[in-house]
Amino acid sequence: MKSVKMSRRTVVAGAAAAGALAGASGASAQGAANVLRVVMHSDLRIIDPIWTTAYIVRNHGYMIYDTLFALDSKGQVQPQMVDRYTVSDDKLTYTFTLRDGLMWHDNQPVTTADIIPSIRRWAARDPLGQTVMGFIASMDAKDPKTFEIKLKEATGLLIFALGKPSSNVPFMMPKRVAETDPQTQITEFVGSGPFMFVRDEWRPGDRAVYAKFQGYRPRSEPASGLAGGKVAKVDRVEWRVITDQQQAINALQAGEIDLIEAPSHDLLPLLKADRNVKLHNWNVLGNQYTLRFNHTTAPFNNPKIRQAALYALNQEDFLKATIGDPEYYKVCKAMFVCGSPLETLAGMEDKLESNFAKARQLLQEAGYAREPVVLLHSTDLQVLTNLAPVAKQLFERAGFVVDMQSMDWQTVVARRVKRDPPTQGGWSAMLTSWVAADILNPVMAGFFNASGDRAAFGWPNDPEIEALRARFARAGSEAEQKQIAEAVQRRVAEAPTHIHLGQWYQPGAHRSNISGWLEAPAPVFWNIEKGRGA
Amino acid sequence: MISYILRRLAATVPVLFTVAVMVFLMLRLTPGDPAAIIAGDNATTQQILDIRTKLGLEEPILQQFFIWLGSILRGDLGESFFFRKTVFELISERIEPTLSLAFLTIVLAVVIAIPLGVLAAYRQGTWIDRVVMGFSVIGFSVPVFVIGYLLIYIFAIKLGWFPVQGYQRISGGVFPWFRSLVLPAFTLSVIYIALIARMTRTSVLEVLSEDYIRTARAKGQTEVKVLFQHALKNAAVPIVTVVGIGVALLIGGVVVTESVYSIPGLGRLTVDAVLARDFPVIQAIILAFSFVYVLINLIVDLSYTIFDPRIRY
Amino acid sequence: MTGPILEIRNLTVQLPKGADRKFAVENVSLTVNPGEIVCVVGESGSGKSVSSHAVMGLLPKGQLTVAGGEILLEGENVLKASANRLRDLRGTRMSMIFQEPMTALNPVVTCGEQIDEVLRIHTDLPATERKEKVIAVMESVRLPDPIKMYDAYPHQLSGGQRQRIMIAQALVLDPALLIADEPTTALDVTTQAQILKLVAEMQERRGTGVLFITHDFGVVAEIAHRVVVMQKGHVVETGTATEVLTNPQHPYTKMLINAVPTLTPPQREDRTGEVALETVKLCKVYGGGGFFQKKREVRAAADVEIRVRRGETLGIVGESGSGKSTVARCIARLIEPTSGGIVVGNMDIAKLPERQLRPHRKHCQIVFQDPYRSLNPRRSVGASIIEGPMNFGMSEADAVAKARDLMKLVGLSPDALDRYPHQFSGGQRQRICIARALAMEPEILIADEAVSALDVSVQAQVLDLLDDVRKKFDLAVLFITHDLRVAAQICDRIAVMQNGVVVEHGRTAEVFANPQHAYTRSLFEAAPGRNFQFARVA
Amino acid sequence: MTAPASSSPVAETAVPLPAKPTVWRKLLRSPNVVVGVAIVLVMVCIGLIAPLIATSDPTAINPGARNRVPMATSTMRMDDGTRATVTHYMGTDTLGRDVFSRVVYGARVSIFIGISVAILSVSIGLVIGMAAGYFRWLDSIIMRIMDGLMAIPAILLAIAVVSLSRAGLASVIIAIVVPEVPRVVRLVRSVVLSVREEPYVEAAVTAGTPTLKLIIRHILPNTVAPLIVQGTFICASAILVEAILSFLGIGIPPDVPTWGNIMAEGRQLFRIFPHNILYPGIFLALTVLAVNMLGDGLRDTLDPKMEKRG
Repeated sequence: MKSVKMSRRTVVAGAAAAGALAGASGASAQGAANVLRVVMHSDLRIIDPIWTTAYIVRNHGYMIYDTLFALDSKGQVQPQMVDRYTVSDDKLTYTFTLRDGLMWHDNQPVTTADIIPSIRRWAARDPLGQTVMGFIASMDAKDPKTFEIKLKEATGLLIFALGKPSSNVPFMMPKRVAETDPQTQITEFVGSGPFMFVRDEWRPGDRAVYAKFQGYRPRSEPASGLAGGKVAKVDRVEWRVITDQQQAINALQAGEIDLIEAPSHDLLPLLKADRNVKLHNWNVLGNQYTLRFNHTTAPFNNPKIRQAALYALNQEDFLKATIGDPEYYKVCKAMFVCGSPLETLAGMEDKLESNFAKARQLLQEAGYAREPVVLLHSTDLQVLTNLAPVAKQLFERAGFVVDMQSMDWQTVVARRVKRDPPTQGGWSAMLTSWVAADILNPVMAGFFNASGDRAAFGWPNDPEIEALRARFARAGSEAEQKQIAEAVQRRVAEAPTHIHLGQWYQPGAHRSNISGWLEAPAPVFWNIEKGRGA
Repeated sequence: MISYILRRLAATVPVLFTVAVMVFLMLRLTPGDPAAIIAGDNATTQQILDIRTKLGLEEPILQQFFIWLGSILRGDLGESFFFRKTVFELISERIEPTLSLAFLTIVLAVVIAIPLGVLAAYRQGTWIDRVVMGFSVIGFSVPVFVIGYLLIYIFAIKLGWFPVQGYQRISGGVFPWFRSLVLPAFTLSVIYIALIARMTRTSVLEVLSEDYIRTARAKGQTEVKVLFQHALKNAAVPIVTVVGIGVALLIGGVVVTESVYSIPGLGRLTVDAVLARDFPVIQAIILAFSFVYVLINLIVDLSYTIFDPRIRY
Repeated sequence: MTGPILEIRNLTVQLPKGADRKFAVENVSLTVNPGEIVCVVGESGSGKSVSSHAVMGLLPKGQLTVAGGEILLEGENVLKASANRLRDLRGTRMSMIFQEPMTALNPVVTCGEQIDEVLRIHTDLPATERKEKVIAVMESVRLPDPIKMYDAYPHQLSGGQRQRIMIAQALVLDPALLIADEPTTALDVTTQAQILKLVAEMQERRGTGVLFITHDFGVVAEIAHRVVVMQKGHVVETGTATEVLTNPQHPYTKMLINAVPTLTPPQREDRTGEVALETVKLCKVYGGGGFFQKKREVRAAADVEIRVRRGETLGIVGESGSGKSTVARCIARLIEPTSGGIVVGNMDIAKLPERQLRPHRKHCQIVFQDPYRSLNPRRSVGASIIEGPMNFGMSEADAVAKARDLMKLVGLSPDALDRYPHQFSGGQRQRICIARALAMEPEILIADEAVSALDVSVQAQVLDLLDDVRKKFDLAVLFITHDLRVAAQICDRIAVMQNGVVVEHGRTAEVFANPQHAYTRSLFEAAPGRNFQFARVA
Repeated sequence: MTAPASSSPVAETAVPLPAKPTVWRKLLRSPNVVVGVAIVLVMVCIGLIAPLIATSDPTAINPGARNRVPMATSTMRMDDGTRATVTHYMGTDTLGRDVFSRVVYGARVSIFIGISVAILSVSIGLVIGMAAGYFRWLDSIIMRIMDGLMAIPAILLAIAVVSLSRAGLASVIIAIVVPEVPRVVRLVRSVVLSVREEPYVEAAVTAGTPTLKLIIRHILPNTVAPLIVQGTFICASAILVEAILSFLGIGIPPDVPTWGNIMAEGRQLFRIFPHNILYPGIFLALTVLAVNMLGDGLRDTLDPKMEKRG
């Protein structure tokens, strides 16, 4: 047994070495062997990562675009395209210098003239971007390599925002592209990232193909998270669409593909049993299930009733029902994610324990008139399908009247932005999942935006939370941020904007001849090597 | 003949028009909002409204219809809401797998089913008959996807004879193309084998009771030749018809089979498009399928003349 | 060679269980000698076809089984022969032609090939020789332009030509025995005459023995050397044609022969009742119009002018496609005439829309040819009879009472009213149809080939019935038929139709005495057994 | 002018005087019918007495007991806090729902869908078909529309219709009915066209029977046999289509147990937990098989061709 392990390890090592050589030389000597065939969690249809927040498009962005700053594996923001930057003593003036050798895929040099419109376009759409924009007085290019951002008042968010790891990521695009109206999709796909998008091989519903960009100049540091040197070690990456989870697994085991971003949890036992396949938890921060209220209509326009829900639910049931294997979920009452700097239990101690008695009592006090909770149930996304039924059962046992309506995810997405009363195609509650990296603090996490009509669907209106978020944006020190975050969480425990239903982890799966998959909030394909055999 | 074809083609116009109207209305009344889907998960209401206007979804329905109809007549199928591609591009790059699958399925079905049917008819009432008919009934009764999974499990996973999924373009060599289609085609053909075998049996049975069969026997003709020279040719018309009808069914079956074997064909394009409310794509595909259907019927009718000299147009 | 070609000894064939009797044929014996035409005569159910099929070994498997006796073909017992041996005999030593040449020929194979097939099966001649042989035999059966006809499909030929093809394919290998199963029944008289002539001629020239199955004594008189009369599966009488036809012994034979209507109509005085029905330039054109190209028009009836008085029977005589039925259906307004007038009483109903037409429908009733399809199988005959009267407001009780009377009138038990059509024989059904028609108390009764589908004996009875009711209710009867004998028997006047036109019109006696029009004459020429005086025995 | 002696010697010898065996006796003689009816009845009974034989609430989820193999046991938290132990004869699904109970209740919905689709499409098709067949002027209009409907592939039409309204029993039934209707219409129409030429219909016309009576008395009955046959086949295919719609994720809401749903949900785990797809699959196949056999049997016995000559 042991000897087997040994021998396999040595094989892999050898393969890795070979791969490394090939990758370094960039030669496609190994031909097909150097093509990485991947099944992503969904199909790439839209390809403007600024225009949409869909995660698949974000992943596409990381393939072909580069960022000014990036989050490393320790959650620290590191310069990426930026070589170095200075901050004036009054913390109001930032001066950035781009590193040498940055090239667009059309072999034009990257200049500050490209950078500034890129930031503007991103900031026009991203919530965090909008907040930060509120602080920015001006952005000016000093010369092709250096540019300067002046703030109205100090904020700790600027650098963090520019290194925002997940949707929407501030990707840098060429000037002509970046100047596209934010409301319109871009039509040209030239980036400066380690891979190039092979447009004429892109067949939506079938495959998207990326080729190594020979002109990419990686940073010298070793790759870490989204930061460090982005060394492409395969010539081609093909995103294959296999809609049927079972079939994706079959294909991986049959060696027809090399890697699955998000295999269904229930099928993991199959993969664990297969010595040619390895599992890899690439997103260490994981994800967070979330229940979103519609604050504009009964019953959830009443904070007490929302709190009753908070008492009625418990994370374990949701996690069991969807993930099942405790190895891949974690009960976590911290809204800003367990294992993150802002982790706290504040206000949540007695909540999320399925305390139906308490819930009933609150409903009574709130004078709940048995208005039905219209619960949107999406039936076609594996990781979400089982959430709504659990919520329904828990709600009902707490005395809610629940009308669960099943539909495909696309319809949910369409329904949840409708503000009509539930009787006329509106809704009361829906369930979704966030990538932990998107919700690390109250400003970036969209669901905390409580600015009423301007807030995301659900439209919470809570001046207190808004005040706290404003303060957070200005907060200088970690400590101050932490203290505000706790305040926010306490407030939410009283008048929930949404309910966090626990953290879960999505291991990826790959053939054992694949190595070098980085741990990061998003799946990235630089640094991945493909050895021979297996 | 020619004028008949012309007349038939002319007759398809109202049909396709009805289809167009029905499909268009159906889609415009669906609750799903493509704009919201395009905008993505964290989009605000305003962003979605902007997109709706961009897609022309804010126009009055009637206007939308005529705009669309106009462009169709100009041969322009419009552009997908999602993919930065024209519907025409999308369909044309998806058509090969579907055609291949359909073609192979029908060939397979015909080759297997007709001899079975004739045999069953000739041995009517014997165990052979019952076995064939039994199989055909079962063929009707098991959902396509179940058959698919079973075949995959046995022939792809356990035996490893065929790939689990995916489609190899014919440009990449006939053998890999064929190999990638064997399982899907067989999965899909089961129901047609059943269908065609039954029809062959019934119509051959009918023919066998005809006088000219007796005449042939009275000439001293052997049974085999009586069956295949006299009976089958006369039984051909209904068989051809059912094969034609089969094609209509086929289109439905393709949808499922393609998603089981993740074959990037029109079937899956349709499902994706419907789930995504990609109106232009759905409309175009359904129209296309309908046109194919009508065309097939015409071809079937014309093929009658080959099998039966009495039929002239 | 000497000795009979075919000898059937005590043949007994069993019927499937549940049939009305145990045996299809029982102890049937008959012989066919070289160069002899033996006619087997009998009505439906007599088992004449069964015997012939038994000879060919073509009895439907499982349904009919030979229970005893032997069939010797040139001394060889075909009942004992193996399947292969039987196949060899068929087409070479014995062959068969059938009633309906349209269905007996494979519609999707050219005529030539179908004859050729026999050669391919039984000889190994090269294609060229085979073709010559086929052409030769086609010529010998008087087919025009055989080379062209070789590649023609059956549906492109006339009924007569098709039957000739059948005969050609039966005789191409000069079999010793030819079995002809009602070969002319489906054909028009004129064609029938030609085919009969051909058969006789062939048989003479080639010395073939012919077993000729028929139900028509006219035909028998035409060609038979010897006659075998069958009834309910038994041979009741055999003898030479002249013996049997002029001096029948067995009562059944006598009955059959008496039932054959004569061709010499009885003298009748003119009817003087008022005119009940009159058509004026009645035309019916099928087809026409068309979307891209003009469809070819068919003038099924052109300027037809007929007049029928109360108490009078007008016969419309003609071959298939002569348009006689079209006229009938126009008058009954089952189809709308293209032009012209139909005066019933003093009212032109030619163009009346259905709504206004309905009250007039009762005046004119029709009896159809096929007794099996003219009664709704799902409704009791009573229901079918009372339907009409009740449509015109008669109470159910009265209607039923009337129905009972009518059943008596047509010679059926009134208690049979609540039985269903399938429980009656063809003749009985025709009677019921007549009762149904009479229930409407019509002035005009149209009989559209009303007796053509019936056996002679039954035919005679129904004809009598029709004549009785005509007298009783002073009906104007329009009698459509293709059978001159029948026409001669009951029609006061006849109108002869050809291709939609009335070519001759006059008192039956006169028309029969000296037909004016060539076509009429040819009809008489063709009538089988016309110059044969059947015995009239009590 | 064809004469009596029909080409088959059998017809000649058998004069149809004895009363023919009643349809019922004929049906009882057909093994297809007997077996088919038997199985269908069993299934219907299962559906009817589902509450009695189900071991637990088919919609009660139990995250603690997901994907249990057949015959496994689990304990359920009742509302009153007590705990009950259940044996899962067919295991549990990904939500810990008892597959056996779901299958048993599924019989209800699936069969209901089958039957109601059959009845609806047949009766709608009958009315339209009659109109088209009897009234020339309506014919062309109706048939054009029917052609249009027919030209749209059934599944696509169904998909579209389901997404038309909120996924639910009603919309699924409609979705399956709509494509079936034109087929029924065509059948009825053809029957009407052929029957209206029958002499006994013409006789009724000359007897001055009013159109409506004519249709009901003389034409309608001829459509019954073929429609019953067609109906059974529609019923069978409806049950299947429901399954396929569920498979494509646009069927009846998943919490409603139908065989299709159970299979569709179970299909992802086909390789590890085949029971999720196996058991409902068997029930479904068996039922459809039975209904199809029934249809075959009915066709062989009720076939109008047999019917015409006594």
